[in-house]
Amino acid sequence: MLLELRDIHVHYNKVAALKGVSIQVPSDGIVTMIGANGAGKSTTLRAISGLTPVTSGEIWFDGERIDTLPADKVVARGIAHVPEGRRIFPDLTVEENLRTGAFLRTQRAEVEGDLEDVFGRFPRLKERRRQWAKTMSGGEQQMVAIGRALMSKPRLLLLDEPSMGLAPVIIQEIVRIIEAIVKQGVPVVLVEQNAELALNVASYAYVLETGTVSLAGAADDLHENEHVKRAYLGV
Amino acid sequence: MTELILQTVVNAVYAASYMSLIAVGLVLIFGVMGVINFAHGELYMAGAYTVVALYSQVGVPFFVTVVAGLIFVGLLGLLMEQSFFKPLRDNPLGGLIASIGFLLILQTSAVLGFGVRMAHIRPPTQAKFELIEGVVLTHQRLFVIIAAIVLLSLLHLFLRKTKFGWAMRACAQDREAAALQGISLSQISRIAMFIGAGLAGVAGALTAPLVSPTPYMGHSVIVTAFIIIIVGGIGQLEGAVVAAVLYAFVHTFVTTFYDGVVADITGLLLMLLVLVIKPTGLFGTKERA
Amino acid sequence: MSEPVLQVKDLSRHFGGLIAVNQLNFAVMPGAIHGLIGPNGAGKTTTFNLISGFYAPTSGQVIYQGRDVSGMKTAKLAEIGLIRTFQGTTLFKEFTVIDNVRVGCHSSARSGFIGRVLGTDREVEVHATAKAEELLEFFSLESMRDELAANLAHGHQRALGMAVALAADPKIILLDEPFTGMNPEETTRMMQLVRDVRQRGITVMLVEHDMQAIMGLCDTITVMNFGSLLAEGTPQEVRNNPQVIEAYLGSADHAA
Amino acid sequence: MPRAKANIWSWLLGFCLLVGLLVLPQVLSYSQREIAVLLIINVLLVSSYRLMTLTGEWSLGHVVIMGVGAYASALFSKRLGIPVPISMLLGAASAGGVAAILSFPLFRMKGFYFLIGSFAAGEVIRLIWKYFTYPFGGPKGLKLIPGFPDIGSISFFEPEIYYYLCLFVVAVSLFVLYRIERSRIGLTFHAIHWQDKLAESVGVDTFRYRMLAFVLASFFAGLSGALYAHYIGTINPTRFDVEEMVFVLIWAIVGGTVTFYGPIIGVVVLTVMNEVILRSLGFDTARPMIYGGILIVSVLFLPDGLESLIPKVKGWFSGRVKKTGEVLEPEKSP
Repeated sequence: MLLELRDIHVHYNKVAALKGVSIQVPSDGIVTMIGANGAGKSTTLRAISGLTPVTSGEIWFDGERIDTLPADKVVARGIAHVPEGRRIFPDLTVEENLRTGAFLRTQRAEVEGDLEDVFGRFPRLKERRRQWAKTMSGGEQQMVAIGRALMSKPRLLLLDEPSMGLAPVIIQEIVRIIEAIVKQGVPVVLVEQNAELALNVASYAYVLETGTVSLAGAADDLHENEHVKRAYLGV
Repeated sequence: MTELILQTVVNAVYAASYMSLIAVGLVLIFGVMGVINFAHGELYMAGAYTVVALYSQVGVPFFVTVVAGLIFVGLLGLLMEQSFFKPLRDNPLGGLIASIGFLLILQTSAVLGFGVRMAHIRPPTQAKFELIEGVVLTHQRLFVIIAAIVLLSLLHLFLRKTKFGWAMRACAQDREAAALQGISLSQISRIAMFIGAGLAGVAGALTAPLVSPTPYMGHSVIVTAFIIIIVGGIGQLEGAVVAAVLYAFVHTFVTTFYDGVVADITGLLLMLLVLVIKPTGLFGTKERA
Repeated sequence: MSEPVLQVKDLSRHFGGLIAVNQLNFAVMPGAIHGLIGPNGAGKTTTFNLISGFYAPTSGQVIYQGRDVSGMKTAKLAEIGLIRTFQGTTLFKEFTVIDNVRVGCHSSARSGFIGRVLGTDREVEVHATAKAEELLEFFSLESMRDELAANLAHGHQRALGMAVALAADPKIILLDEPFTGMNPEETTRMMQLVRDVRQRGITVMLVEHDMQAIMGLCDTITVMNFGSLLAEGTPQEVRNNPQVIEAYLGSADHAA
Repeated sequence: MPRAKANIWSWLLGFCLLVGLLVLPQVLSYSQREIAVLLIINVLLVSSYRLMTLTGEWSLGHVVIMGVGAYASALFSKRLGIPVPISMLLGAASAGGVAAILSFPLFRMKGFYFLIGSFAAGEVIRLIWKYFTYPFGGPKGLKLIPGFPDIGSISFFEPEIYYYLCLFVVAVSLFVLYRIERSRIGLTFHAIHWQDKLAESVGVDTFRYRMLAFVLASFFAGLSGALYAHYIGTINPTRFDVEEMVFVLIWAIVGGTVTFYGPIIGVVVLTVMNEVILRSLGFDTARPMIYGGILIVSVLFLPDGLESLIPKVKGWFSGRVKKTGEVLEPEKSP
């Protein structure tokens, strides 16, 4: 396993947000977490990337324990996190946003190559590279956020609600991009409100309910699961 | 009359220069670290006393002492960051209050080291340009203007063209997202604190021969700086420069043609007006704090 | 047919260039449980904030009991019986449970300043405390009366939030995503609480992200998408509306 | 600890405190009595400041507001010839009135902006005193302010007698402040501090209550200013500058502001330390530095102030301390 969460507990003040979450992520494909608003999906991602301290439990990434590392050290290990709400830097240009993603990298030529790579993936960003990021549309901002994460040359990509607030046609585009990234060998942990979408693209899925994993299994199996159908797929 | 107006313009440009240096430093610290450095006026004072100590008393060449002022005050900034801003990172009010404590320490240190009386410093040069008949610009003031232009341009280039510059702006806009790019807030804070404090130190060192330092000179400086950063839109570097120019002209003209106290009141009312109309400052766009 | 207790007419709200709510119309009937739903970013929360006085509308009106209350401040709206709750567990966490509800009694526990200092407001306060205790009983929280609100379990905090709102004597109560983060049992319990609230003669309007959670609860459901009205009707009508299905599941079809 | 027993102890403690305060001037030297008078005035100042902070807003203009009370009371008695006790009340009312007017611009701001706004408003007031020689006396301020009138043969010029006057006025004021906090008004202030949006949603007009807290705090700050002015006999703009404000902040932070007694502990402990220990050591010029150090250290290591130590001390007296230590809860209404 590339990433493993063992019995993770997280508290905000005194209130428990995660009550023993265990998750495994293999080194290829998409693992998804679905669940209602506030079930603890985003908190799980924040715990992995070191933004939220864990109260107990262990997180292992490629044979190394990372749950005590601060966020900037977790990135250095190769985990890129596209946070909920995209969180691009509004008053940086598109290109500057992308370049902050490569903050830790020292090989100049490689970075320039990857920048062209990202522009190849998102031609619309290339046209707007000198524009302030805040002037971009929601879908373009999502592309900036994903592109920024790719600039760190990650070994694992965490995506938090990439479909949020986007029109169906844009979501389609984002999904294609995610699939292309996975195909090129970067595994993805996808957190989604839109369970139908998530279960369609992922190979393995976890259902989170009030801070615990209530169900886990192959995405196709969960798609046919009665509880999941009733609670999350609206069937 | 024309000469008087032109002379006042020259004076205002000079005032705008050192005020920008101070205010930009304060804005940089606030932007990156989210804390108001109440001791910023005392950092300016520390820069001035570096000149008193090294140039007046020991005889080190003036421009060497200016560089020494930058480094010494920059290090004071680092000391502040490490000793209380960093431990109080999640407590902006605590950081502000600790900086008030530091203000008292710096002020008392100056009193103990140099006495409460004004320190008169012989300017390194008495030379001056007569721009036109009756309008004078001393070299000493010209140094301040040039230093402000050069240093602020360098800062601008640093922020726009270098990796650490982008990182610093990224931290100012969204600390958490910046951390997710591998940017260490502690490292960036140290850089911001060094630069921010250093700029105040340079301003203090360069103006020392023109203002006769006292241990209490920081008070009016911090008031001025607050006015500028509020009018300029808190966290906005360009706004701070524009506001410094605006404020310097208003203040200098009111002082020259009316009265110094009235000029101070005008400045404060300007700031209150901005706060009432637009609590994020005239040039500000983002909701902060 | 009686008059609607709450109505929005051509309600719009712009943020800069963004149109968050666009020419929205709907009416809430007295005694109803009325749902407002829609996918993420549909403008539900903005609509909610427009009705409860957190924002002023760019154009259009909010009409409460036949009176135009557009842009009226939240506190003023509360005084005339339009009470909102908050997402998550927004409470006075540093207060005891009973004190939370006592703050809720603000409008009915009036007394002058001198009376407060001299203690002649005792009668008013005894009355307020009794009312608060009655509400705690209603929500089965009486055993936690003197606990700090922060120490309550999630579900109890939600119930306490409703108790605080009810203490303010609402005629209509607006619930902001009451089922967020709840497991199925908690959801069932909360649904019963909402029905109990209606039994007290209070009109309920709730905003939800999750279509499923409120299907069994509401009499009428208004569906929003991209800031506009998409559909309105009984749960059955909304459930079978092809446009609603498209809005919720459309992306999945493309993704498949 | 049984409740009845606790009550006996607190009554006993209160009684001892009262006797101690009444006897205090008799055991002090003349100059120490003068300090005791100022200390009592400062207790009122810092307690009124705490009332302001209950709604969550920290002002940097409180000492200037104290000055408004001092200037107004001095002017009413000196220029208009109004009897001093009445002009003291009018001075306090003026401070409240100024606060009421300032509420309109200042409460458009919150948090940090309020802090800066209150600072600017205070500076404007101070500069007005400085600029207008009539009636404020300009930078030199007001001199020869009438003292509190003699009653029969009792001369309030004596620090000892003025001490008792202040003790009485401050005790009554503290009682009123305490009652305000324990009433629904205090509950509402706290509610606004912790969750202003929730408070609004149940009908609390947060602006009105913030204004009420500001006006009440300013009234009592003004009263402390009036007590000061008629005792010292001379005031000037510098007496009410930001340095003085820093001291109020230090008292409040070092003492803590969660409890009613926190700031009082702060001002008493620091004043005693300042006057007894530092003065005897002769650190006169270095004193601000020591204060600055104390401020930083207490923000870093005692963020809840001296008051947070009280429950522990209580624990020692009651014999056993719970392993976890007692958690300090915010003041609650009965």
